[in-house]
Amino acid sequence: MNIGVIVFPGSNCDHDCEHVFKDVLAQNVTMVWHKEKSLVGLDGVILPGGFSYGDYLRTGAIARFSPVMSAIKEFAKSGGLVMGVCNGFQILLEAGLLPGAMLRNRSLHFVCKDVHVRVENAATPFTGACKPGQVLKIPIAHAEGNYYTDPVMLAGLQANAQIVFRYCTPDGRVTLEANPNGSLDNIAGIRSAEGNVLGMMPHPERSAEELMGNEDGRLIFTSMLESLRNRPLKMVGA
Amino acid sequence: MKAKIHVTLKQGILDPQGKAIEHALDSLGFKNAANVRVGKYMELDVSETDKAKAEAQVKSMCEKLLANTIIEEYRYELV
Amino acid sequence: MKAKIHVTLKQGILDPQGKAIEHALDSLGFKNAANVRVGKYMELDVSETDKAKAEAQVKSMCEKLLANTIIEEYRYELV
Amino acid sequence: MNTNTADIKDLLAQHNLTEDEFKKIVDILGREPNLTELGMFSVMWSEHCSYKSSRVHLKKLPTTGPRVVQGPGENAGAVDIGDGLCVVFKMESHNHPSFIEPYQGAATGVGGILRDVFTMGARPIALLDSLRFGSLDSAKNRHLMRGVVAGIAGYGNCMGVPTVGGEVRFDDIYSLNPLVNAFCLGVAHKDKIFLGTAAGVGNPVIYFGSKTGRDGIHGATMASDAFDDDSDQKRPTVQVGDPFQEKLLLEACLELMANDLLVGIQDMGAAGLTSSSCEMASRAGNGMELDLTHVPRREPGMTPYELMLSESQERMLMVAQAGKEEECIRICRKWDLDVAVVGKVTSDGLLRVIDQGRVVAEIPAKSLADDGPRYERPYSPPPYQEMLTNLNYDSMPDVKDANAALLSVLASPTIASKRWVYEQYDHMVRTNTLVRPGSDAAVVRIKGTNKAVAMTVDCNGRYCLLHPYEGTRLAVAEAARNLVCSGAEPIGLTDCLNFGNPERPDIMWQFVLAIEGLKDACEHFQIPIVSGNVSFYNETNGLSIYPTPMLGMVGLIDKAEQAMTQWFRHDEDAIILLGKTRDDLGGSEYLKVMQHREQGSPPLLNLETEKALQDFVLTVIREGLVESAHDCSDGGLAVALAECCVSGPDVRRGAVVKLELGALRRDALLFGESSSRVILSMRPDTVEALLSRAADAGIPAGRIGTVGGDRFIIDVAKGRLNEGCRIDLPIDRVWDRWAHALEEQLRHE
Ligand SMILES: Nc1ncnc2c1ncn2[C@@H]1O[C@H](COP(=O)(O)OP(=O)(O)O)[C@@H](O)[C@H]1O
Ligand SMILES: [Mg+2]
Repeated sequence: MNIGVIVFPGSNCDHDCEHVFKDVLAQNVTMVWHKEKSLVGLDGVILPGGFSYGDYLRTGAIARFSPVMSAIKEFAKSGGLVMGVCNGFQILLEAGLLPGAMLRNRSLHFVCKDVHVRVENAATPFTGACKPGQVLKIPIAHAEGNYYTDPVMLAGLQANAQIVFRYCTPDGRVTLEANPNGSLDNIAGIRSAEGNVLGMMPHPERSAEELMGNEDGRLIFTSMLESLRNRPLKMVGA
Repeated sequence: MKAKIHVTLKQGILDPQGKAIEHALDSLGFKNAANVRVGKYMELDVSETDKAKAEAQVKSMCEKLLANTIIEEYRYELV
Repeated sequence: MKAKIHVTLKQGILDPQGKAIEHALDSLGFKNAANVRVGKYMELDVSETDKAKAEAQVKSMCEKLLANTIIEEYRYELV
Repeated sequence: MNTNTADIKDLLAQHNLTEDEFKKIVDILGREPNLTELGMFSVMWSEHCSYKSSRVHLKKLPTTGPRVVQGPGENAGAVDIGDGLCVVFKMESHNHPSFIEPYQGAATGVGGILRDVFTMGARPIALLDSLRFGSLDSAKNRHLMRGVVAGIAGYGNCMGVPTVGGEVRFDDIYSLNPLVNAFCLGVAHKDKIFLGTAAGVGNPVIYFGSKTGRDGIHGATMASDAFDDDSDQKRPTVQVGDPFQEKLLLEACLELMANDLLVGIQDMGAAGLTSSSCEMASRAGNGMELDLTHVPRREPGMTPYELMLSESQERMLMVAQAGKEEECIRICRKWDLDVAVVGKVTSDGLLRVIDQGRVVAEIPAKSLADDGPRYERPYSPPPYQEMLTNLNYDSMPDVKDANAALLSVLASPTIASKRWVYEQYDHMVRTNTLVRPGSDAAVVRIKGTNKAVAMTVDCNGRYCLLHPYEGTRLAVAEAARNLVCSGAEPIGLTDCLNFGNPERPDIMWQFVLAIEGLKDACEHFQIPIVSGNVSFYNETNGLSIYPTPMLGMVGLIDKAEQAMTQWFRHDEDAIILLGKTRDDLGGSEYLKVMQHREQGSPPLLNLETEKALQDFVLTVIREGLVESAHDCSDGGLAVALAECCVSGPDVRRGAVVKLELGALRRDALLFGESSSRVILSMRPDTVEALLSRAADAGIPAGRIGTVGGDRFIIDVAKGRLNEGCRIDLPIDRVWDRWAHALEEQLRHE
C-alpha cells in the first residue's frame, strides 16, 4: 500500500508514523507537504500528531486551512481512509471532517503516559483486527484532548456507533478515574458517519513494536491495511 | 481601523482554566471572587475605511478562524 | 459587581501567537489585517458593594495572579 | 566617546566592565570605543561568554579519547558511537532568566540547548533537565517549580523532542537562586558535522529565523551579574520563546545541511549577532562585514547597539558557499523563515558593522571572541568548612521507628517520584524511548542501528558543599553507575558548573576543587568531557548556592534489547547487594529529613573499587544474568530497595529482605549513602554463579532477600554493638507515599 503522511509546519509525529508503516509494516510511505493539492496515488492518509502552527489560537485551527485539506476532504468524500492521531484528530475536528471540538485537559496540564482504551466498535476499517470490547494499552501525549460535543450530537454518535474508543481501566471498565483529560463520555476516538475517517487522541504509532515493549497500537495499522486490501477496486486512488 | 475581539467559551461549557484561577484566588485569600471565566482577547488593524466593510470582514475572520463556534462565542468592536 | 479584565503582552514583547494568526489570516485572503496581538480576557464576580474596595481587590488579583507583570500589562473595569 | 570621567565610570558600571578592561579595549582599538563597540565588548567579555574566571581551570579537564569527534569549543561536543554516527550533546544553564520569569526562562533555556545541538548538523533526539528549587513550603518556590516545568514542557513538547529524564532536588539554599539546567543530545553522521566557522573570504553571511526585537538586551551581562533587590528593574530583558518557529528553524537547518550549501553555521544565543559573527570569524582567522540595514526587525527605530546585542530567540547565522545564496533563501522561505544576506566574510580579521552606509563598529573579531580578560582569581577554603564536615555520631540517637523513618525519607521531594514532572513532558515522541523516566538512566534507541544510548544527569550539591572535591568525584561515579545499571558503557560527559560569585575566594575554592575532582574521576574512568558550561554569580544578597557541578553523562548500549531497568520484575527473584555498607551518614538525605542536619563528610569513594564494581555490573548485564539493576545512593539501601519494588510501570512487588548489622548503626545500614553499591535481582538459579563471579572479581556481594508478597519487609538482625530493628509495611503504603508526595506538596493552592 502507499500511505500518505501529511506534514504540516509543526507536525512532529510524522516520522514516527512513517517509521511504523515503512520499517515495521513494510509499506510504501509518501510524506505529503501541506502545500500539496493532490493525493493521487495514495491508498490511505494519516494526519500525524504534533503542534501544527504551534497550536496557536486553538489546536488544529490554523492547519485546517492548509492547501492539502481540500484534497483530504475530497479523498474522504470518495471513501478514502483518513486517520488523524492527536493533533491530526484536532485538525479533523476543526476542519469539520469529524464532529465536536477539543477543550483543554481538565488538569490543565500536558499529560504523557500510557492509558487503556476499550474498542467500542470493532467493525470499522481501523479496528477490524481487534475484538469487540478489547482493551488496548496506548500512550497519550496532549494538553487538549478533552472532547466536547453537544448532547444531541453525542446521542447521535452513540446511536450510530461512531464512538470507536473509550478510556477505560486495564480491565476494561469505563470509569471517571480512567479518564485522563475530562473527555465527554470517556471518548478517546470517533469515526465519521460514513466510517472511513477516524480521529483518536492516543498514539498507536508509539506502541507498535516489540522492542518498545507494547504492540497494541499496531492493531490499528494492520486493521487499516487489511481493509485497504479488501476494499472494492473503484476506490483506488480516488 | 482597529478591531477588538473577544472570544469566550459558551455558557454551559465547563471552563477548567476559570475554575483553577478561582481556586487559586481563593487560596490567595480573595474569598469573594466567583464565577471566573477565561477567554481570549485579540486586537488587529484592518486597513479599510468603510466601517460596514470592515465589520463584515472581521465577522468573517471570527467565523472562519478566530472562534470555534461549537464551543465559543465572539463579539467585536471597531474603533 | 462584575470585573472585566484584559491582560495583554507589553509593547515590544514577542507575541508568537499573534504572529501565527496574522500569517493564517493572510493566507486566508484577509490581506488587510495587520498587527494582531493576542491577550486574555477574564470575567469574575466580586461580592463587594463598595466600588473602591472592589477596585483595590481586583487590582491586587491582577498583580498577584492574573497578570504576569514582567511581560504583561492589565486593565480592568467594574460594572 | 565624548564623555567625561564620571560618565565613563557610570557607563562601565552599567556594562559590567572594569577600568582595566576598558584600558585593554582602548589598547586594542587604538582609540576609545563608541557605545556600540563598548556594548559588544561588554557582552563578549562578560563572564558568561568569556569564561574569564574559569578558563585557566577548565583547561585541566580531560577532553580527548578515541571516541571524541568534537571536544569543547564548538556549539556542542560529539562522540563516536560506530556505524558512521556520533552523538552530539551539551548542557546549559538558564538559572537567572528562570528566576525572573520561570516559564519563559526555562522554555528559552530548552530552545537554546536545542539550537546548540542542531547547528552541529545533529537531529536532537532527547532532552533532560536538572532542576534545583527551594523548599516547597513556600508559595514562591511552588510557583517557580510549576512555571519552570511548564516552560520546559511547552518548548520541548512542541519541538517534538522527548524529555526523557532529569533530576529535581530541593534545598532552601536554592530559594533565591533556582537552577534550571537543560541537556540535549542529537545524532549526526560523523563526517557531516557542521562547525561555526566563517571560512572562505567573500562567502555570503546569511541571517535566518525570527526577526530581531529588543528582547534580552543585556541578557548576557545579566547572567553574569548577581541579584540584589533591584532585580525587578532588569525585568524587561526577559526573552519570549517561540517553539513553533524553532521547529521550523530545525527542519530548515537540517535541509540546508543535507543540500551541501553551507560553510559554517552558528546559532545566535547569548550576545546574539555579536557573538555569532565574531566567533565564526575568529575561528576561521577571518573578518566579517555585517550590514545591519538588511537585518529583519520586529520593531521600528532599533539602534545598532540594540541590533548587535539583542537576544531575540530562534535566530541563526550561516556562511554559505558563494553562489548558493538563492538556494539557501529558497529553503528558508519554504519553512516560512525570515532570511536575508547581511554580510560577507572578509580577510582583514575585523568585524565591521555598517548601518545605513556608515561604519558603526570596527573591532578585531579575535579580540572580541578570544582575547577577553583571563583571571587567576585567588581561592581559599571558607572558615566554616571544618564546622560543616564535623559530625559527632555519638551525639545522634539511632533510628527507633524504622517504618516511620522510611516513610518520611520517601516523602522527601528530593527522593519522591518525579512523575508529576515527567508526565508533563512528552517523553515518547520519536518512538525511541526504550527506558522512560523513572529508572536510573533513560535509554533511547538509535534507529537504523541495533544500538541505544543511555543518559543521566546527576549532582548532589550537598556533598559538594561538604567537600567540593569528593562531592564532584561522587557525582561522576554516580552518573556512571546509573548508566552501567542501565546496561550502558559510559562514553562521554558534559557539565554545567553552577557556582556563586567567583570574585569570592571561598567560592573560587569550591570551583577549583570541583574541577580537580571532575578531572581525577574522569581520568580514572576514562570518560572524556566534550562540552560544558559555567554559571557563576548564583548568589542573592551575598548568599551563594551550594556548589552544584551538574553532570550529564552518556553511555552506549550495543544491543538495544539489553537495556536494563531498576525495578524488580518477577516474584521469587533473588535480591543481591553488591558493595560494602559503612557508617556513611554524612550529607545524607536521612540526616536532613530526620535531624535537619546537612553535615558530615560525604561518603568515601575509592575509584578502583567503583570501577571494578561498574565493570562487573556491566558484564553480568550483558551476559543476561540479571533481571534488574539499581544504583543505591540517595536515601540509602532502604530507599533503593523500596524504589526497586514500587517504581515499575505496571505492578508493585513486595520484598522480604534480611540484613546483617555487624558493627554499624541501624540508621547507617538502612539510610547511609555509602557509594559503590548496586542492587540486582535475578532468577534464583543463577545466584550461585553470580556470587562466585563476584568473589573472583573481588566485589563484596551477597543475597539479601527475595522479591514477592504484598509487604515491604527489611529485617535487621542484632549486631555486635547495636539492637536490630524491622521495617514492615504494606507495599501499597510504601508506594502511595513515594508516588504522591511531590504532587501533594505542590497542590497547596
Ligand atoms: N526533571 C525531571 N525530568 C524528567 N525526569 C525526571 C526529572 N527528575 C527526575 N526524573 C526521573 O525520575 C527518576 C528518578 O530520578 P532520581 O531520583 O534523580 O534518579 P537517580 O537517583 O537514579 O539519579 C529518573 O528516571 C529521572 O530521569
Ligand atoms: Mg540512580
